[in-house]
Amino acid sequence: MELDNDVINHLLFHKALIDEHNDMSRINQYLEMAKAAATGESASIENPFDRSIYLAFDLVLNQHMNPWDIDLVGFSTMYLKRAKKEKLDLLTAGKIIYMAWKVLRMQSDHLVVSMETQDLELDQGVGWEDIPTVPWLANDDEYSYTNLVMTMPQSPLDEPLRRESTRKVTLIELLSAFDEVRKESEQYQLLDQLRKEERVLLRQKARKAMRGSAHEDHLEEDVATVWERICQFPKGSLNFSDLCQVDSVEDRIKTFVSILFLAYERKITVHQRKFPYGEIFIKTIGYT
Amino acid sequence: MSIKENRLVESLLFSSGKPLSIEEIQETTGLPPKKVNEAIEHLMQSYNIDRKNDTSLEIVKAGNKFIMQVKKTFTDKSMMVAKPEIKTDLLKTLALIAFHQPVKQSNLRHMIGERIYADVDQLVSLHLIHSEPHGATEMLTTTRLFPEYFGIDSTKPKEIREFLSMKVIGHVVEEKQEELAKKEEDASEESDDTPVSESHMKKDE
Amino acid sequence: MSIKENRLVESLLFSSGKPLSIEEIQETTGLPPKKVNEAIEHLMQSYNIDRKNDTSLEIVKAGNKFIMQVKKTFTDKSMMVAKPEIKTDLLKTLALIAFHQPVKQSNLRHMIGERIYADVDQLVSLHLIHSEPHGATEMLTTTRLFPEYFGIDSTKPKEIREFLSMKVIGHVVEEKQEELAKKEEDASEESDDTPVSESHMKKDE
Repeated sequence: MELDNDVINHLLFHKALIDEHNDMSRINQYLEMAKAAATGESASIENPFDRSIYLAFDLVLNQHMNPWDIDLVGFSTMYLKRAKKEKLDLLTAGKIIYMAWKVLRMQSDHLVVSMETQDLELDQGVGWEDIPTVPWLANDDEYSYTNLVMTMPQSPLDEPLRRESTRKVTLIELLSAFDEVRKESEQYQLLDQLRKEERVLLRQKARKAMRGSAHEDHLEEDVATVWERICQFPKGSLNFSDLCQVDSVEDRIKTFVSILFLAYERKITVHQRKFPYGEIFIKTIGYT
Repeated sequence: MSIKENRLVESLLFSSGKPLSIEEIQETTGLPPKKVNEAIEHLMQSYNIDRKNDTSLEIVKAGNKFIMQVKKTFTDKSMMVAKPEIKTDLLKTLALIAFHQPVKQSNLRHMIGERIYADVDQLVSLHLIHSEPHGATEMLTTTRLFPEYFGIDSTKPKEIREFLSMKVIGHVVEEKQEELAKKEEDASEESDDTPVSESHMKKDE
Repeated sequence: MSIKENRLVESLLFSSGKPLSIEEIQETTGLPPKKVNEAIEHLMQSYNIDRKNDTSLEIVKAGNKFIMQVKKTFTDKSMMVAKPEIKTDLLKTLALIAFHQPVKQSNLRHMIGERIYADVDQLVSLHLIHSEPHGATEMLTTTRLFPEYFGIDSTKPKEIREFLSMKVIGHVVEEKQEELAKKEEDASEESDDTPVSESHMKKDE
């Protein structure tokens, strides 16, 4: 078998580009492997990992692929088939493909191109702030990754299956819990007392301010109704729009004022990520 | 081949963490009962006999169910790494109920706030407390399971209460003593006075 | 003898249900760190290599910790007894954050749209990412829990990135293989070459 000079040239080209020591030695290894593949020294390669590398390059050579223009998917598929025949495990095979991808910087053109068109349609209103300030889109690897993740049906992250293990609580744990809760309860009652006093003051002020208005009688009722609605959400975490009839201005105002009161009474926390028209998120205190 | 089935049943016994019946295994795996039985037999042979000395795990029959567990020799140490089945916050509420029982839910709300409602629901479903309607609120007491669970040698509320307060005080004193000992070590000139723990104890009674 | 130590560490990894650090194992067992390390090495060799085909369990390094879990091949079926917690779309958002980190929330909004806000809230409450104010937007990074949760053998962003790229490539290749296998099946005149999907299945046994 003739050593394909293109392969060597290609590796050398990238060797010059890469400055990290790690990658450097890796490329050197590949060069050795490529030479081994060309001279048919495969028998001497026993380490399965090295052998996989050998096979990878063997394949490039035998299929007369142009290393400057490799079809990543085609290459990977062929390689995997070969690896299976040679009984290499998939994990090693996966590693090789990944390295080949990195080292050879294969351009998976059809993958990138098909996604490029989608990305353009993503946002219609493009403003100055949309021009990326970080070069995260400029790099091919990052670009392909982002697009691949978004278009593939699964996620690259899988939740591993672990043991549902719990044990009985010990008496000591019960006792320290008791110890803690007594302290907490004292603090809670103190705070609650302060809150009540403040609430009375606030109410007096509010009455004065709203004397004569129709809201006066209903405010407490409204707050109670909204609190009831909030309590119906099981996890204690919900959005403002879940809570009221969005198309009714009156209900929107009523709900909004009520959640401000409830937040003041520390029954809930309220936050908004996008001001001023974004969704308002509500969390009840004491759940979780 | 049945190898794959053995592995599947093994992964189920491992992940479930609680005993599983043949039916449950069958339902989840879609394997016929005969295959499930064979797999369990194989696994028991492998874990409990063939590899007896090479593993700290065993598969045992508990009633009509099967469970993968740590052998008794190793349980002492391994037990504490698992998380307790009752979360700390819930345990706190339980301790409070046990101490004040019989206690109105509304009173507990004043002590620890709104979270009491969710906590009571959970404790009832764990069979650790009873909740009986009492006017507009609920009256809460611990069940028979409670003393059993914690190895407390009494079912009487009054004795449980005494037990808790005595133990907690002991606990607090111990902690404070440790703290003190440390302080004394750090600053060797410090002397006898132990004001904190004492006043703390009195307040709790 | 070290056999007993191996068994002890094994029982701990089995019981814990969450990844354990060398320090935690050491504290619980009282073994010196060197022994703990040796035991883990031995167990990983035994589970993941020597008995690879005789067990559905594996021991993996997750972040700086270790855990026993079900091998990926068997999770799909056993998943039914222990439900997955995070929806695919949320996992994808997390996969993007983990890859691009540190990344501005506003940049992610360009990638996946408005749903990023709700996703970030959820991921923060699952303790899988940090979100820090950064000018008018938020800067997102993964937490220490992230590699532990997913059993990724690194806490370094660069290595996490490599891990994710590998996974994505793996998926693409798998897909292509399936396509290929289908084509081969369709054109049934083809003779000796074992279709890829079949050999794939065999591997798992």
